[in-house]
Amino acid sequence: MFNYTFQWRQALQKLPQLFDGALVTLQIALLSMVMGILLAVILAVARNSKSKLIYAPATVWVEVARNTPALFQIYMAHFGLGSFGIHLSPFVALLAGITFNNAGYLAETFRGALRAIPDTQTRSARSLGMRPLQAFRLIVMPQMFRIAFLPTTNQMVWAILMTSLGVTVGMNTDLAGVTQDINVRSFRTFEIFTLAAVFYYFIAKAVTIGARLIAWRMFRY
Amino acid sequence: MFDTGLNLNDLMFLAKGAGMTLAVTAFAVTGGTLMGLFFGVLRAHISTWAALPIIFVLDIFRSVPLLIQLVLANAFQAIAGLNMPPFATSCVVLALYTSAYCTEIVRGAIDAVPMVTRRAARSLGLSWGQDMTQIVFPMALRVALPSWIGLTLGVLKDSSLVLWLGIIELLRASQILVTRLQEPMFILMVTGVIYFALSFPIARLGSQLEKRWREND
Amino acid sequence: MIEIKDVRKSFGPLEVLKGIDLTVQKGEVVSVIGGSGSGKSTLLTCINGLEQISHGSILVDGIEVHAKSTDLNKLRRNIGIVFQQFNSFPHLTVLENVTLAPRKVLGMSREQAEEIAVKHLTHVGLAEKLLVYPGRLSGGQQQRMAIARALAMSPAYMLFDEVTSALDPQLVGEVLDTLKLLADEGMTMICVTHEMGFARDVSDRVAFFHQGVMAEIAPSKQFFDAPQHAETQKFLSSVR
Amino acid sequence: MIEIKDVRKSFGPLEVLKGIDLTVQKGEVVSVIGGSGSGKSTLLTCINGLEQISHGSILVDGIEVHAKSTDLNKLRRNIGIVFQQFNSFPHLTVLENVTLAPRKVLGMSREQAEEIAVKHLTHVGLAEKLLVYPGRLSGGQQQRMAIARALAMSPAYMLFDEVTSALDPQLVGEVLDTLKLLADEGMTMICVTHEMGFARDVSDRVAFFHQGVMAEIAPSKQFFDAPQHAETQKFLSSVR
Amino acid sequence: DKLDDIMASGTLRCAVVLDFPPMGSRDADNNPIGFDVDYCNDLAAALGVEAEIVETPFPDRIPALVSGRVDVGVASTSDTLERARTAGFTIPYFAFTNVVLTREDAGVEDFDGLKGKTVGSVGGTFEGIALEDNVKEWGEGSFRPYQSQADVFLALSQGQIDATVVTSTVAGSIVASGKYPGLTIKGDAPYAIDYVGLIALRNEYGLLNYLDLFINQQTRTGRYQELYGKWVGGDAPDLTVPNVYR
Ligand SMILES: Nc1ncnc2c1ncn2[C@@H]1O[C@H](COP(=O)(O)OP(=O)(O)OP(=O)(O)O)[C@@H](O)[C@H]1O
Ligand SMILES: Nc1ncnc2c1ncn2[C@@H]1O[C@H](COP(=O)(O)OP(=O)(O)OP(=O)(O)O)[C@@H](O)[C@H]1O
Ligand SMILES: [Mg+2]
Ligand SMILES: [Mg+2]
Repeated sequence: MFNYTFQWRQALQKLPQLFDGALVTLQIALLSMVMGILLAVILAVARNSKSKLIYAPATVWVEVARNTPALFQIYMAHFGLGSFGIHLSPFVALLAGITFNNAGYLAETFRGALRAIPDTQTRSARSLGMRPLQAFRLIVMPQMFRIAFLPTTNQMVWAILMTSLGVTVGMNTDLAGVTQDINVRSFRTFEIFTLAAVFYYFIAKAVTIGARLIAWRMFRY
Repeated sequence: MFDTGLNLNDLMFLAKGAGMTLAVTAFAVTGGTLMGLFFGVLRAHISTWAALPIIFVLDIFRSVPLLIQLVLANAFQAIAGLNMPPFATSCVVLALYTSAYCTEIVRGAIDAVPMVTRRAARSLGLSWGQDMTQIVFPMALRVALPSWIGLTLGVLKDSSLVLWLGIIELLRASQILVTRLQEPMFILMVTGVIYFALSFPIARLGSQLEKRWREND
Repeated sequence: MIEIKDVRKSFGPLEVLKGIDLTVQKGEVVSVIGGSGSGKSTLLTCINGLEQISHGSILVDGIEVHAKSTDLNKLRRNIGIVFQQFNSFPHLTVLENVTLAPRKVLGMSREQAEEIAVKHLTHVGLAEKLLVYPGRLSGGQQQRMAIARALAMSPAYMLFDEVTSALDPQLVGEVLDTLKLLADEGMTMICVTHEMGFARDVSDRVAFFHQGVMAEIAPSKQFFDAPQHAETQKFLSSVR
Repeated sequence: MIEIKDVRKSFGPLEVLKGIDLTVQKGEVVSVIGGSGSGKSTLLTCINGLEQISHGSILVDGIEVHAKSTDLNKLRRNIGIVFQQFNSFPHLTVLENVTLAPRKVLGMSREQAEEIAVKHLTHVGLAEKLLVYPGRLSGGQQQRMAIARALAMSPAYMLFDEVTSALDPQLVGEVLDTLKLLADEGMTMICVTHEMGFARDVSDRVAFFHQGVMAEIAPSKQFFDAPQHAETQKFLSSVR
Repeated sequence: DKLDDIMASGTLRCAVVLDFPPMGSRDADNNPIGFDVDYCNDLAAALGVEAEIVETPFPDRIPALVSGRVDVGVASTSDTLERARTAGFTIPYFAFTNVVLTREDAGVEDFDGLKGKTVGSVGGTFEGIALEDNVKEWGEGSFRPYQSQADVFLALSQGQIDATVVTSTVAGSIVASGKYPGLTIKGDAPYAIDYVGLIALRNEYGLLNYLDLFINQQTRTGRYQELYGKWVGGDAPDLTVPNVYR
């Protein structure tokens, strides 16, 4: 049945390159999450705003992020913006695309979490003399993060998987980019992509387990 | 209104791409849901230990980028001489990918059916199969539907990755047009609108159904 | 006749029933009382084969419930059971809730099943709620519907597991009235209950469970007026 | 001194407060009773500026609460308020709950804030729970913590909005005792409550709200012994 | 064997890259056209079967072949030794020279001018690999591999990259098309001639033999020059390497 001889040795020689790629992947995912979370908090609050001027753009962002493919968003960040003369390098385009996507999804998660926090929490905080931002930062946000923690972890895994789309905009230093680079030179597609899959799997697992540990340390209430 | 080289012919080309996107999605979601139902029911009825192999395998589909899965599957079927057209490969991979998520949805929904309700059904003399079809599935469906709709929408979007195997779906069709017409922003916007137009009705249908059912409670 | 002979039942290391013997005659009403976790619910679910037993035997009309050869689905038609927690099928109307089993299990036509269902629903006072979904019913109405649903299978026996425990106090009465009605009509019943008044007035015999053992069983007047066992006395004084 | 002058408040078309006049002197304890939706909670949240008012004015120590120029954050430090539900910040320990505002709002050092917090927590009987998260506390303990948290800001006034309504009956007492203690120490308080015994024993005056109007206000003994208004009589007879 | 299979089935399935003008592209009706398309048609005619063009992106050429989705790759595949470990190559059926393609405003005058610039090319192609290695060697500037030739030109015309090294045929066709105003060719790249072969399964000697002979015949009969004239223009490049067999 197999008209093909597996050449694992050849693929295994590339492990160090793949490892470097994995670090870049992790770096993009982390950066996009940090920025995505910041933006998502703003979007979530904006989505609860009564002012159309604030509500509308936030809603457009969230809807576009959630209703178009991530690949489309990344392609748009590179070539779409490129046609306006805004040149994002593959790294930045990938980062922007994933951040845009993260922010859109997380905004909805956070909005749900915000709704789950009773109004009296803010009222209590304000009654103690806290300013609106203080009340939000010290009282509402920590609770919001706890409620949203699990979905946020899932989004982090998504972000890692999404980095693989960078190859479509010329990204060649992340895990998928390195993999593809090795692939087109040797045509040993199966072996090299299997290794990449293993790498992704372990990164995803490491993040999930890491998140569990953090949750366990942080949310002791 | 717009000064564009995009003509009716090209719009048809995009529509054909959208049709391909829908076809892939339909196959993937149908297959994935059937598999998800099977594994989900199995998961709900055997112990976590016994289910460990299933959990592990399905987890892989959720922890490896779809792009990698597609390339790997394509390479594998090539090596194994299965002679599958890219369309079939794409559908199989997407279906497995869907089933990985669907299994969790199904299991969660079945677990959400109170034990006492199932016992009541069995006490009336309903067989296990009757219990599943008459009581558990209808009740679980309500719990599962919102997540399932979300999953379907996700697959619709993720199906764009099958362009990697040379399938001309919506996004690939738009790239071809971009190559020919050199109007990336405009064509991509049109593509985005089409994606929106595809997913919006599904989302609406879901919330409509949810609302209808909620009226009964 | 239900014959329970030296029934033992363990969940893992925990022995929940430690050798129960009880025979319930046709037409008899037996109430079972006892503290939480004493094994009352477990016994009921063993009787209709929802739970396996570890030792002993249970015979219903001479058929051994836990024998391999027994057709449990057939046996269960003959034993109605109503649980403490609301167990209506929320996706079906009241009428559909009641007709489902007669149609699917007994193979009745829709008309036939509906006729019987309406009869029983009228009996329990729900004639006006036929096309309503259970979500719209009060807890008491849901329990009465569950009773009608069980009755629609024309069972020879009815098992009730604290059917009023989850109800608001003002709803308890309507459900107990329904049970009393059934008892008066000569239904063979085992009622696990916390309602001492009901146990005293309606049942022929009362059994007291304590830590998996049937510590005492006696005709109801005698049981309440002169409890023998020390634990029974303690229990009765605590609930009065 | 809190001076409430012809205060009206509407939510959209619904007028919830229809001209309330009330002056609370330093050291006075005023209880407010009334049916659900009569506007009691709304009045309290107007007093510390959490809600806007549509008409009239509220002065606290001579400062107009709803004037544009008023620094509400500063004003609120002077007015403690405890709500019926969800008062504790679940992500902070009891000690952190109490020290947070003194540190962030008053700019105290951690040590200083903790010293004050421990004092007040001891006062309300929670000295042993300093490092526990509120989720581990009973409802009554949570409410007492909320009181300590408000006290830690050294307010001149305390507003209580049915602080015992969400509690199991056996926990009500411990919270009321804390309130009584405060009253005895001379704190100026407005207590919305359903506990008639408390209103009678602890408050100097009792006000009855009915559909957005303060139908009656009188010294507590007189209020309960000889209610003037027909609605008051009706209300009192319904809760007794 | 494969050769028999093709004749028996009556269709020859060719993997062709369709965003690589003039070798392969799509006309206004989005139908495939180009040198490789015609070449495949000729091959099918020689075999007496129908031709079927299977669009195949560059990176998918080998999987398509190994999977049996296509019989032959007529897809400008450079015959590197690393690839020959996996796929079977014929004698060259075409030869590319590479040129520097850049924007007029990018300030690149010749190949040496690429030093320090952001350059890009299709990842994994002969010139792509060479350019990437150059950039690494220079230690300044950066290289971006795109997944298709179209993306490279798009990136170049948008200014995302300053220049690319690309086969002269493609560069000529792109500049001539006028679709990308401002693009211009600035001299040759000092790379060895990029010989490309047809590809087939490594162990299908019968087919590979046939293909070698077919290529030889195309040249002999002048069809090669004819097609070159049609799609590229001018004199077709010499397909032989001096001083060595094959
Ligand atoms: N499926 C099960 N697995 C393990 N233990 C169980 C299971 N069902 C019941 N038990 C245990 O068996 C014991 C008896 O339970 P049972 O429900 O029969 O008590 P009960 O007398 O009905 O109490 P209650 O008045 O609270 O309903 C309890 O300790 C319970 O925890
Ligand atoms: N934010 C709001 N928006 C609209 N209506 C409101 C709002 N807050 C309160 N109301 C309405 O104002 C009226 C008075 O509410 P309020 O909470 O002051 O009553 P209450 O006397 O405290 O009743 P309870 O004893 O139930 O707490 C009610 O009809 C309520 O529905
Ligand atoms: Mg029980
Ligand atoms: Mg209130």
